[in-house]
Order: sequence, then structure tokens, then C-alpha cells
Amino acid sequence: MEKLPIYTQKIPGGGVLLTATDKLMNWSRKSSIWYMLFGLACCAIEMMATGASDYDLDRMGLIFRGSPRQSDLMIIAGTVTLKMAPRIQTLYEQMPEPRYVVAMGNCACNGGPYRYDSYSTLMGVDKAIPVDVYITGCPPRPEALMNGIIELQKRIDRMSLKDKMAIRV
Amino acid sequence: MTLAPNISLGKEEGLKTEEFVVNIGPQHPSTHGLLRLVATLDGEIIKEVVPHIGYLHRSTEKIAENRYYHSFVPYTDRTDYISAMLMNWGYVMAVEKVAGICNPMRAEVIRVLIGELNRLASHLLFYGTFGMDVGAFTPFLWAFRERENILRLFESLCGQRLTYNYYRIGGVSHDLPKDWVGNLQKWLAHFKQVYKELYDILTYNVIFLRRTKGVGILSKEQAIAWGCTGPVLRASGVDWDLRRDETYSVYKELKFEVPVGENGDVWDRYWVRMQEMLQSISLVEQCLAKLKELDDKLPRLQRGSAEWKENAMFVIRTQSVLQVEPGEAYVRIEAARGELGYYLVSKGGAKPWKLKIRSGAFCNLSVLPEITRGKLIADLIAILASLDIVLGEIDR
Amino acid sequence: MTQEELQSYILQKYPGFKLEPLAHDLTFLVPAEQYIPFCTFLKEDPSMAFQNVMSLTATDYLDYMQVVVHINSYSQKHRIAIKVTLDRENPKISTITHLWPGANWHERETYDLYGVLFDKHPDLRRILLADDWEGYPMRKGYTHWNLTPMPDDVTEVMKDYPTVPNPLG
Amino acid sequence: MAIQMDYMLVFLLTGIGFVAGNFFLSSLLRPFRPNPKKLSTYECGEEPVGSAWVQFNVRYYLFAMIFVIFDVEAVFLIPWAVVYQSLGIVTFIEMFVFLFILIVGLVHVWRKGGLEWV
Repeated sequence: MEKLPIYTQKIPGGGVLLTATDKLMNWSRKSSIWYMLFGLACCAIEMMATGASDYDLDRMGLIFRGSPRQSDLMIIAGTVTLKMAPRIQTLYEQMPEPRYVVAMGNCACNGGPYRYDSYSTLMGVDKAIPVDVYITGCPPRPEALMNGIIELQKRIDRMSLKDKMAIRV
Repeated sequence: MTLAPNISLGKEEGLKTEEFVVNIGPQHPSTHGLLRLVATLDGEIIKEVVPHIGYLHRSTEKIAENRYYHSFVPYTDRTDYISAMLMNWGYVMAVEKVAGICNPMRAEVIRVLIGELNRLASHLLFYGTFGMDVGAFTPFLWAFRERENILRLFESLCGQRLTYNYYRIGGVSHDLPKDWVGNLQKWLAHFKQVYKELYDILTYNVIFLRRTKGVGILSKEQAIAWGCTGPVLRASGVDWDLRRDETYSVYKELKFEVPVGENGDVWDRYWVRMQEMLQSISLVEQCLAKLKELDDKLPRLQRGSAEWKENAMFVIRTQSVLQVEPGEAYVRIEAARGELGYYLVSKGGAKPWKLKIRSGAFCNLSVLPEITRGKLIADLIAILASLDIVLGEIDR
Repeated sequence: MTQEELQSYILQKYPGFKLEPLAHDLTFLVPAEQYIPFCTFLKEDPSMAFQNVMSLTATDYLDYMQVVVHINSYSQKHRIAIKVTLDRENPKISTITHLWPGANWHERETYDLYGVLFDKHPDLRRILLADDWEGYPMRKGYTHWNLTPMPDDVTEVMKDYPTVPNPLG
Repeated sequence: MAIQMDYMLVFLLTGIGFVAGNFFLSSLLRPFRPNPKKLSTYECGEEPVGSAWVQFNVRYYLFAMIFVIFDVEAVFLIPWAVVYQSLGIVTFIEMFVFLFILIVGLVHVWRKGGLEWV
């Protein structure tokens, strides 16, 4: 049934209908992104600090969930090692479809301080899974993480049902 | 109306039951990082727990062999990222012992002050995550609110919240900013009241006692034989603290007691860490007093004077690329998670030949299969949380 | 016991042992066949009372391998180190887990990273690296894909260091 | 106030219709992309090994049985508790006889050791 948005666009008043549902869908997806509790290294402590009382992520609608089945955002907070990469791919696959990935910290973006002379780190998580937003910093401040999430929300706002990009393969 | 004699309620010989394997894998809310526990269960009773580590092995020791002595300090932050200052301290002391550098008195006092403050922050984080693992969510929020204040103090000191790179070979990188001591004293006064709240809502809570008292008992011999150190060892009744028994820095001039538990269960490990928080507060205050006393005794040097030049040469020698003559040393300090040892081998030149980081959590975790055999699966998470492991330090 | 008493006590019992000149703390160079008798002596002897292993690791000196064991005693409050020289091609030494179970994981890690075989070890498997990893990464000759060696002689590196104004004029 | 039965069908239909309609509508818009890895059981990131159909301890079955018995007891108790004033004294005593029988069952299971997890 995914062709439906494309057909509705062809019939005369369909475009209006499509943008209305787009706005509703994006608004609901954007303001209740549940992230998977998945800390790897130092950035995980900053992510916990962001989720705790001082820099509260809950006010942006982000609640941490234990399993990938109920979460639609995976924050890669820490260094991805070669032993962990296949596990991350499995976890990414097991998340339901409108799913987003935020690479938090230099290690997740491109290996960070462990880029040179380390035999067991993966140089950036985007070699394993597609990434939506990169947050630099080692570890990035809680405000930087929240800014990254606001960037993600802007990106979700621009999505539409008709183009393939909305529903990431 | 009695049951037929031969039907036994679940006894083994009556019905064949298989063990099933539960995989508490790398991604799990309560493994504090990437630890995989493969538990073979018989019903609710754990037959065997096999921990699998190495999911965060970032080859820090291989990097150490290719870095100058100074540029390796940030990597020590990232091994145990919850008490990064203490990790710096261990490495820097090892290099100073091999290179034969002695530090100015003021730098030693600042090191103890900052080290104890970081131990306090690490125990606060333990208090928060331990409460969350045992099922109480309030301690997590309260502990992190208090910990934010310490992180703000550290940030005004060295610009980073978690990985500080503050300790340098031969001292510390900056002196304390002007109003830093005032903010610290204000916060300490506030924290003493809050500490009572934190202590009261969890320690003698009935549910908490049922979950932790008498669970996961680690006997004294087991703790010593398996090489557990730090709060885990002291909770089992061994009165051993490196700050007092193998004193380093200025600890011999500071007075503090060492809390020792009796029967080494989960509650004792929690209680020892809470008492250590109090000891850390008193140590921080003693250091502040010592700093004030040092300020009066040692007036600030004017530029161009003889001592100033001598100190400047000291700075040049230690801050530029350090050349260390051949030698090796094993230095250990009392980190938040136990004995933190650095075995440094240098064959001369600007890079270490070999560096081994002995972390407290590595040995504490190796005792997990021993103390969870025959226990209920529900207690496994409480026992694991009480060991206070950090996977960065275990996998290095 | 202080370090001097300890040293004289042990040398008087085992005259053949040499001391490591470069070490800052008491280190004995023990021949391989005397390794286990010496360890059992250290554990059983009441005045020695070495109760646990602090750290066990190996060092690769290019032409030979050395296993270093640091043991300490809580009751006597003293600690020593033992070094055993092994040939580099197939280093083999017997395990000490029967004396101190704490050495179990240390030996597994030393096998994993250096390739030192500990015979009669309960389950000698890789502990830190993935099980299908070939080669022992911490050996000196191990070249991996992103090793960028920093220059050993420091002169040209010093050039771009910010030169501290020499106060001595 | 007697419930007018003639509106009951309307309530029933709108209820079921509302739920079915939502399901159908969202099936149009939500992405549907099953792939073998996504459908494999979630094992904290690891590959699932072996099947979950294993003969686990009989204790679980025992606890399930005890729960079902006392749950059914509750099913009988609740409607009785709502209207017991208007039913007179006989049913009042009859319900306590029913309760007494179940209490005897509970004591027996307790003494037999069915409640502890051995």
C-alpha cells in the first residue's frame, strides 16, 4: 500500500490531503522519538546526564526504552569496536521502520582518538549502519546532544510520505 | 485427601527438566556498558554465569606504545570515564616514578583534592545507577543533580565535564581559579544536607534491604584469592586501603578512616561506598585547609626572581617532550573501583616500551561467576550492579 | 617486612635468582622451571603470605618474551614482582591459577594479546578480542591497518612545539 | 434505571468499527518492510541460538495452576460482591462456604510446599 500516497497526489485535491497527513505524521513522529538505551563508552555517561534531571530529554519527548522493538532512535554513544559492529547491525535491523540513528561523539563519527594505532576500533559507525545526525565532541556536552536531536527533528519535519526517503529502506 | 505419594512437587527425579540459557547481551539497560552474561538457568536458579567482555576493547595499551608520554594522558581519561582524574593520577605517578620527577607541594595537595572530589562524583553515579538497577528511580535523578554541580566545578577548572586531561607529569595543568574554592565550599555545605536525604531514602528502605541484605555474599578468602580490591574487598571485611597502607602523595598528612563491611553482601558494598563519600568530603575539606595554610607559607613568586627561574626550568623540562631513561615500575593508587595499577616499562626515549593498566573492575568482575552460582536470577542484576563495573576500564 | 629484609630472606632461600637492575621495586628474574616451586613457596611460607596476584602480563623485548607477575600480601603489607624469560616464538609457561584464582583472567588476556600459552589453565580462550581473530596484536611486530608510527627521535617534533620563552634569557 | 437494550447494538458496532477503522487506516500509511534479520528474535544483539521450546522447570506450571484457581475464584466473587445485599442471607452464607473450601485448598498447597520456589 505504499504506492497510495503517490496515487493520491495524482487525483486533483490529493496533494492537499497528502501534505496534511505529512504534517500530522511528521509532527507525531518528531515529538515522541523514543531512543534505545544503548551506551557504549564515555558518551553514554553524557547521554545519561542529558537524560537525568538537569538537562532533561523527557521535555523533548525522548524517553529511553530498553529494547529496539519499542524504540525509533538509536544513539550510538561511544566507540564502536570490530567485535561490536555486527551486533549493532542486528540491533539496527530489529528496530521498527521509521528509525533514525544519531552518531554521538567523535568515536562514533570517525573513530575519534582511537582512529590511529588502534587495531580493534571501527572507524566511524556509518561503516556499519546509515547515520542521520553526527554530533562531534569528546564527549559532546549535553546541550550539543540536544542540539543534535533538534537537527534530527528538523530533518523529520522535511520528510514526506510520497518520497522513498521518508521510509528508510 | 492426601496427594498420591509418588507425585513430588517439582523434585528432579519426578520430572525431566532441561536448563535453558539466558543471554543478557551487550545491549542491556543494566549491564552498565557492553557486557554479555550467558546465564544457564535451572528454573529460577542460576547454574553458571559466563561473562563475555571485550566489546569495548579499544587497544589503549597498543596506542600507549606509540604516543609520547604527555600525549597519552587523554587516553587514560577514556579508560575509566567515570573517575577520569584518578586514572590520570595513576599514569602520571607511574611516569614520575620512572622518570624521577618530584612535584611541588601545592600540586600534590591539589591532586588529592581533585582526586577525592572525582571519587565523590563516581560514587554518586554508582548510587544513582545502583538505585535504578534495584528498582528505585528517584536516587538516579537526585544523584545526577548533585553530580552536575561537581562537573560544573571541574569544567570551570579544566574545561571538560568528563575527560579532563588535568593532571600533568610533574604536577597539574592549571592552578585553581580565583572563586573556585568559594564555589566548592558553598557546594560542600549544601551537599552535606542533601547527603542525609540520599542516605535515608535508600539505605534502610525495607524493599531495598530485602533485595540486597544477604545477597551475593563474597567471603573474605574468596575476595582476596580472586584479587578483588577497593570497596568490594573492604565490604568483605579486609581492612586494606592503598591510601593508608601504601601511602602516596600527601595522604600521610591527612586523617581519614577506612570503612569496612562485615559479611560482604550487596548491602555492605553499597554501605562502604556511601561511607567513602563522607570520607571524601572530609578529605576535601582538609585539603582546602592545607591549601590555605600553604598560601600563607609560600608567597607567590615574582617574575624574574631566582626561585621563579628555577621553577620555570622545571616547567620546561616536564612540559616539553619528556625523555625518560630506561627503567620500569609498577605504581598503584586507590581508584574509585579498587586498586588501579600502571606497569610502565621504558627503554629510554620519548615513548613507553610497554604500559599495562591493571584496573580494579577487571578483577572484581572475574568474581561474578563465583558469587552468583546457585542464586536466583532476580539477584544477578543487583549483584552485578553492586560490583560497580565500568566497561571502558575492563576492556581498556 | 621491608624490601631489604624481603630481598635478603628470599635470596638466602633461593641464591640463584638475579634482581632486575632497572626496576624501581623488588623484581626477581626466575628461571622457568623454578617458577611454580617459587610461587608455591611464596604462597605457603607464613612469613611471606602472598595472598593475591595484582597483575600478570607479558612484555615483548623483540628477541625474547618476559612474563611479569606482581603479587602482594595484605597481612605482611609487602609486594614483589617475578619475571620469567621465555623464547619469543612459542612462549609457554605453566599457569598459577591453582595457587591464586585471581590470575585466571589476567592469563587469558596475556594469551589473547601476546600469545603466551599457559598450560593446565582451566579454559584458555580469547577474552578481549573476537574469537576468530588471528594473530596476537600486542606483539611488537604486529602491523595493523592504521598504524602511523610517531618518529622516535624527537628533534624535528620539537620544532613545531610552541617554544616556551626561556626565562633565563 | 433499566438499560435500554435497543441501543446496545449501536454501541457494539461503533466500538468495533472504530478500532477496525484505525487499524486499516494505519496499515495504509505505515511502512511494511519485513526482512529475516528484523523478524529474528531479539537477543540483546546476539544471534539467537537453539529454539525456545525447551522443557523448563515444572515449578512454573504449578504456579500457573495455583494462580488460575484463585483467579477463577475472584471471577465468582466480584459479581456476587456487587449485588449481595439484594440476594438475601442464604447466598451470603453460601458464598462463605465456597470461600471456605478454597481456603482449605490454599492451606493444603501451602503446607505441601507448592508456594516456595525450591
